Amino acid sequence: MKELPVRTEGAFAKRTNPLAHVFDEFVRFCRSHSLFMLHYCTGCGAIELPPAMTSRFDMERLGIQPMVTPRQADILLVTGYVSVKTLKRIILTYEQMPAPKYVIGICSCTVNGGMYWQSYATAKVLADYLPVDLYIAGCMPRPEAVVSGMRKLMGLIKTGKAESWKDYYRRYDHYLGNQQALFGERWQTPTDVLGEAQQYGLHGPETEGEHTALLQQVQQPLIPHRMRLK
Amino acid sequence: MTLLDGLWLASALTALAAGLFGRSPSAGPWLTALYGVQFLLVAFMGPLAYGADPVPASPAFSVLGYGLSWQFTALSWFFAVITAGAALAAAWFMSGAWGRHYAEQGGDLRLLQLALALNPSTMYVLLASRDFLSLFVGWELVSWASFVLMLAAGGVGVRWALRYLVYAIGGAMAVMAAMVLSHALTGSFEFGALAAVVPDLSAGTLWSLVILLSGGFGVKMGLLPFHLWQAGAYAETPGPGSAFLGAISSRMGLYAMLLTLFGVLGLGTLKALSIPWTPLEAHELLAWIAAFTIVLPTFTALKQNDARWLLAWHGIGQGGYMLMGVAMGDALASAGGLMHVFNHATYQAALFMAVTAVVYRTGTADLNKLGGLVTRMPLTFLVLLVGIIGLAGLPPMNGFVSKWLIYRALIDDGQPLLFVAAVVGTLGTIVSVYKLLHNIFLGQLRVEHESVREVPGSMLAPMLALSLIVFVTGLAPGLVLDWLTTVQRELGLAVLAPTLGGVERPDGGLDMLWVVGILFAGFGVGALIFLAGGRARTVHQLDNYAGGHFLTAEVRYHYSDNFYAGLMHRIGPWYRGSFQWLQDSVVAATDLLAQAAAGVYRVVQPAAWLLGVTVLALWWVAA
Amino acid sequence: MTLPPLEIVLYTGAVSLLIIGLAGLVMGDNLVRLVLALAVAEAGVNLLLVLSGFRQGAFAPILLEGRVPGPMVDPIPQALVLTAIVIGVGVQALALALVLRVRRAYGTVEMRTLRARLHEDLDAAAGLPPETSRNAPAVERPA
Amino acid sequence: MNFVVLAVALPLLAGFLTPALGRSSRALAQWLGWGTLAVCIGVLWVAWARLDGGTVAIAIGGFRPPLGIVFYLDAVALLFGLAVPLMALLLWPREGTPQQFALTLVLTASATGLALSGDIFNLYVFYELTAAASFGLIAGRGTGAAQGAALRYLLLSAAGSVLLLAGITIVYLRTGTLNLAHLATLAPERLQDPVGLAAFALMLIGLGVKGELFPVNGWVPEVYGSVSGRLAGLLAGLVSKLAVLVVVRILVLIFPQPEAAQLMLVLGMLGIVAGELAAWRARDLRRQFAFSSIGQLGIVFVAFSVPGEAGIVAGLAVALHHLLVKPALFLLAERWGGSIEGLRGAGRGHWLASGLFILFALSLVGLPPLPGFWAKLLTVMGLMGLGTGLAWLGALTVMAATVVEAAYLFRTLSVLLAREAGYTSPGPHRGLDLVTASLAGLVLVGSVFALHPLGDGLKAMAAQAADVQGYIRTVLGDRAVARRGQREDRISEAHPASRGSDRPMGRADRAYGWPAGSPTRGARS
Amino acid sequence: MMALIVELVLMPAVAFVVGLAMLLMMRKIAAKIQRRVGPPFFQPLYDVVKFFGKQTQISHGLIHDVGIIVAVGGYIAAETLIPVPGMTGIADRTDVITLIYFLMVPSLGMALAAGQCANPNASIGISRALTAMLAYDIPFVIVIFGMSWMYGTTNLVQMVEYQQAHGWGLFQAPLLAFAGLFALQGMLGKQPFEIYVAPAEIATGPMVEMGGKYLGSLIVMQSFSLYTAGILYTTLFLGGGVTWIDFLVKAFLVVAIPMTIAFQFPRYRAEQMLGSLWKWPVLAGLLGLAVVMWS
Repeated sequence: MKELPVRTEGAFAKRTNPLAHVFDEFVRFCRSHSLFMLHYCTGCGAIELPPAMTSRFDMERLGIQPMVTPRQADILLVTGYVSVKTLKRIILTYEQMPAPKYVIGICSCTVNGGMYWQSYATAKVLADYLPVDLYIAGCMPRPEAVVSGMRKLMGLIKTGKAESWKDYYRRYDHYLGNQQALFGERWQTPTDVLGEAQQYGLHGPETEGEHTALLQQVQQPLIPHRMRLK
Repeated sequence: MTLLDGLWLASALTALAAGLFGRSPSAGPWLTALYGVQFLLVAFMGPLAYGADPVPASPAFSVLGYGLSWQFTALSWFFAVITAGAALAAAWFMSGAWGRHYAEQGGDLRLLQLALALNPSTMYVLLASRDFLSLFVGWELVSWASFVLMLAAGGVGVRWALRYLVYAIGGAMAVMAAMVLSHALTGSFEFGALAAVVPDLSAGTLWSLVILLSGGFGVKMGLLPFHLWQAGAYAETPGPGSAFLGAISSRMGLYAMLLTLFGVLGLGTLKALSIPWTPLEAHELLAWIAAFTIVLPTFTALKQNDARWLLAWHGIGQGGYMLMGVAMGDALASAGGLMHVFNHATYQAALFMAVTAVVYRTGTADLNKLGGLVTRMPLTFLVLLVGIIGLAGLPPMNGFVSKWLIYRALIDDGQPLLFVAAVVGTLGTIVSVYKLLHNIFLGQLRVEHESVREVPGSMLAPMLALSLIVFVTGLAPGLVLDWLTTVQRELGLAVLAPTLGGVERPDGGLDMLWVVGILFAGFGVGALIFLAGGRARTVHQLDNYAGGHFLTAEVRYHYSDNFYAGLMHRIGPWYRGSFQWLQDSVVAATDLLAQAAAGVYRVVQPAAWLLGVTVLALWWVAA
Repeated sequence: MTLPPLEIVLYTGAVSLLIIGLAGLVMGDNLVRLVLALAVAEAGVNLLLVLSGFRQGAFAPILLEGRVPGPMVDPIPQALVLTAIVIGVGVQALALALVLRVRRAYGTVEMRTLRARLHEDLDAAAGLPPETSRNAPAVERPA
Repeated sequence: MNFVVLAVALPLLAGFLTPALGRSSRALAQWLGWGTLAVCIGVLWVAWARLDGGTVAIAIGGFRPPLGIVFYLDAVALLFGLAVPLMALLLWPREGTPQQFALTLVLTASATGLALSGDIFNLYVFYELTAAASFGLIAGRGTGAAQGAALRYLLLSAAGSVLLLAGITIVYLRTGTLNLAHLATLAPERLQDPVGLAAFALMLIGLGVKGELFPVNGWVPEVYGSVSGRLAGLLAGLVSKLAVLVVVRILVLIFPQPEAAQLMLVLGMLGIVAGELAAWRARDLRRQFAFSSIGQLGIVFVAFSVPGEAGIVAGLAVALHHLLVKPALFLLAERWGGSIEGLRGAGRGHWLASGLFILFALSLVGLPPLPGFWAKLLTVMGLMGLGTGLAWLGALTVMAATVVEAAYLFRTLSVLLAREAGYTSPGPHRGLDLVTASLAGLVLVGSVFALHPLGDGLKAMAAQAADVQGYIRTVLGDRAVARRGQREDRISEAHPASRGSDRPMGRADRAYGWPAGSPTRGARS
Repeated sequence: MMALIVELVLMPAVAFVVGLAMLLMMRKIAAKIQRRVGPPFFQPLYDVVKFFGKQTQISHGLIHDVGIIVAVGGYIAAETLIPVPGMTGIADRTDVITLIYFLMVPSLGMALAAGQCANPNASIGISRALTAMLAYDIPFVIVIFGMSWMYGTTNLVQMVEYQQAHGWGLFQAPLLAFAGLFALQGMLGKQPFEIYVAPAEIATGPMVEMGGKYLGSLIVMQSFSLYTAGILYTTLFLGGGVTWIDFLVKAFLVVAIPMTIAFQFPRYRAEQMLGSLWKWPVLAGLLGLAVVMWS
């Protein structure tokens, strides 16, 4: 009952409608069967995706479709090694995706840096910076592995276990700390993560800390333009 | 002292007051009140629109043995009510903050007020004319009054005003030729005298009259190929002035055409005049000119990068719909054409005001230097939105009704090409006005415009009032169509039988009450669907997908220049200044001739000319 | 219409003088010569005028006491010609005076130069650069 | 009524006195001039009052016409006669020398004579005298440009005089008389042939030099560009009109052939085109007005070329309008010298001058109800009433010229009133200039309120001027009228279409109008 | 009156269901042509539910929301103007010209929404979408004119009656029917005329900033548009429907044709799109018009 996704958690407690459960199940089912992925082709793993999508393996029969903007996507596929510069973009893109959102790391490079272990310019462990739901290891993983990973993710979603996006809000300070360590103190993204955390009721004890304090010092907050008559 | 005298007096008083006190911005509200009096006086003449007897003017002159007399009829009233309304709105708009701002910017407020006041007062004279002489007098007065208004801003406007002047005088001369021709035929300047001899006239004479009258009045309407002056002249006039000019000024041409071509010669005559070796008749020729006037200026508007120019070009194009409707001449089409005059006046004035409001706040009308203002000037945005929906002729605004009437008539008459031209014009308008809206109000808000505020009430009120009229007459077009039946009767056209919502016909009518109802029901269902989703979180404009790039306020992230690149790639070369070329070559030819003329006076031996001309004269005499 | 041979000669001569004078006026360049050409033309036309009253074999129109010796020539043209000659001489004198003045002002007695200097002067008085941009119209073309 | 001669004699006399008087006192000379002009005005005014719409012929020196020299007084003659001293007074060369006063007086005398004279040769004499006086006035300014312009003008004008004299000679050869009235009786018989026409052509071109007829108006820009605004106004406004008046007299009385009018129409049209277009390109105000005056005179010629009363009404209207407006404009241009481009903002601050300019420009372009409009309307109506192709072309030319006129006049105005000030003014307009121009403006505006009586007056005047019979009757008595009447009858039997003012004219007339056996063809004295 | 309100509620409901089915058909056709299995039967439903069930809904301001509502609402209003078996009340009160205009409303709504997103990709997309509208509407209005002229009415109900009495428009004016089909291809925004979406270049153009219920609404809109296009063509050329079964069969067939064509084509550039839509269908339309008007 806890993870009913369409409402914020605070709202769920008040719900008394018994059908709500059915409804939420239905929504989760739909969600798992309609996965739009943003394949962020950072490295060689990207080459395995076209066969996975086209006639041989046809991911569309699972309801999985490629999408081109983070706004439309549910899954962020990071397909290979992540250089520091790329990571900034990945984080920006991730934060722009609407929740619930899932991150899949493909290839060994996203797991531990892989063959770029010794590279000074490469982020080694993706999960340090983003909450990764699923790794598909391999160098590179075959389309079968990708499809299999996807099915696994679908299962996780259906059962409500793919919740790592909440983790990003709950432990934002941790992720931000790692990001700041890599990108410097003046790092900021346009998305107001703290505000979103408040809004979704995911603002936990670890959401804020020294890193967010630093962020609040340096960042220029982007307050949306509201319509005003005066 | 009839109501018409009162109207003239009131408008003259307004002009006088504007001339005396116009310099002070605080005179604005008082002048607006005077315009209100004018409007009321016109409104009191309202029974005209429901078939009351014409209202004569007391003064009547006689010059060189020819009488001049004036009176208001339903046709005059219909145009007068638009004039009075437009003038009132324009005066209201400039009565407060805008006028002060204009004066502070170094503008000559007195001149502007005076020029604006002169326009309606001369128009009332023109609208009341009932013979060729008074028509011409009124015509010239109106031309010069708008010239003064165009001059008011100085700067670039002067160039355009001068260009306008050349065109206007040319047109006036054509009218004069027609008038004198009519005099040569009948020995008098009375409309009735000409109407009486029309059946006996040869086709050649009739053609001369038709061409001279439609050409002369067409200049004012900006009919092709006499349209090149209008956009610049209207656009470069100070805001409220351009709102007034754009709303009604060029429609005086239509009025005069209605009065002479349709009132005097008669639609029957035009229909009987066929063009040799073609299946076309005179009224169809007019409709074709109108069709080209719709299409070319509309697509020229598409190319504009200045909001005022864009609107002004559309003003020319929309004139084509009016003429097309009137020229087709059946009940539906003429009602549509006439109603478009009203509709166009309402939304065009609102649009020009909205753009002026933007200029007032941002200092520019350059479509490449604006953007995102919707959050800062939402009411102005609303006005502009209503206006462009009207201009594009989409439901539920009033522009849709008039266009529907014209389209329906074109289908009835079996005029596929005109129909397509009209629709192409509408499509071009939609495409073009979206650019206007998008480049000003949507997209990225520039840093320098973050502190922009909504315009003050004195400017908002007339705009909103006009928008309301645009919507209400769209919802219940019968209000206006009722007037037009009287006008149609006066002009001897087929008479429409309107309902409150439009027209009832078994084979496809129009009931705007239903149309609007269905549309809003659709929106309601759409809203239900939309609202089924959760609450949305508004984000800053820079929280935006840019292929992963980080956006900053310094980055210009608004697609505005060459907005329809693909379209222009295809059709741009089709109409690259062909009429400009025509105009330029006429000017160049004149210039060449002028050089030759000046050369005559630079000759070393002027006696050579003497000898030459003597020999020539003697030779001619001997021959 | 037939004219006596003498009159033909005289008329032809007069008209020729007129034409010669006018042609000289057109073709000449020297101002003095132009004045002379003018004098020739005037002479021609005066001759023409006086010829109009001419009758072959007639007497001068002098009224003698009681005696009319025969047909008289028409006296009116003679009176007119007298006036015309006077006027012509006056104008020529004025012209010559002006030639002198012009020579003093511009130092030339050539029509071509006079025209050039005169137009330069006029342009200068009008604040225009001398003949450099004659193709540019005033202000801007009212296109 | 013989006292009218004083209007010519007095200024002539005073003109000869003035230089002598001026030697001792310039002021006295000036006062003498003013006094003389005032007396002239008085004389002509009394004549106008006594005449009361009638016509009178005055035989000078007691010889009866056709032998004696006559002054013919009708409304038109007196109106222009009255205009001469009036304008001379208004445009008096205030800063001039006594010699210039004298020349002005002589000009006044001769111009009055030009307006009143009823004898061709006398006209020639007055014409030459006017010319001589104006040469003197032009050259009197003393600058090289003025002298050069005067010389060039003189040569042209003298050549024109030669042609005029030649024309007169032909007329005399054919008719044996020079009295206009007598000529009018004889003309139908003796001058209705190519030779007569040739005489007219020669006279037209000869008189056209002063009347700014195309193309013999090469002097106009040079002279007007080099003399003072007052003199330019006098020449453009008055002298040119008088030359035209003479042409019209000759045309109406002696040469009613359609071809004669046609010649005038064609040359007038060309004049309009050339003048207006040249004005369009002109780059300084003075010469712009000069060219514009060529154009306006072209319109005058075109208007007068319409046969009959309609043409005279129109021509008079245009001529009088121009007479009023152009001198005033020249006065305004006095302080706005230099190139037009350099006048940016010059009109700002001088609102009276600018306002007058606007008024005159509007009237010239023809904004109803200003008089210029009615004049133009009458012209176009007259032309289009004829219905021939050439007349249509003429009407079109007049109307097209209006467009060009509006273009350049208002372009100039826009420069004068431009916001950006880059112009250093040589000072405001002289008070007197402004007063004079304002006077013209007042008359212009006033005439708007008196359009009806003015129109009637013009019509009556034109009727009188077009009345050939009346002219003959006044000068020669009733018998002569009867004679001419008989002749006309004969002619109209032979060629019914040749007379009458409202018939169309065209090449067809010329081609078929004069059968070889016509009794008028070979008529000679 | 009551009946009309019922129609107003029922027709969108039917349209929604049928539209989603058409959407599925579209994807299935694409899959079959590409020798894939394609999505499961309820895939469109899953997508819609997922989008509406998103936790985060990103809005760029009021106009963003309003634009979407107008876009969806415009098509809903438009499809109620077309008579379907048993429900002709609303269609009888309006006519085909109003319908053309209603069909332009969604474009404007979408344009408003996309414009407010402040994303240049969206603006470029909209500029191309409006260009596309300019392209396909010209042959479309020629067709509308021709059919109105032929049937002697602009009332769609009467058009259906005429066809049921005198035979289908398809057989009476085949050239116009061809032009209409061509225009349909553009109207549905499918290949080769889908330059305004162009995912690879401008990131799906107008939709670039749309996620959650915004994109969900647009999917709904697309289903409405498929339905509208299908039944409009059916009404104009295929004699409408006597019963729902034959009506829907025709409508699905109509939609299937452009879909089948679409997935065999690459994408045209904007000017190529204009060129092809202004050349062949206009030519065919004008010829058809000539045949209709002079026979």
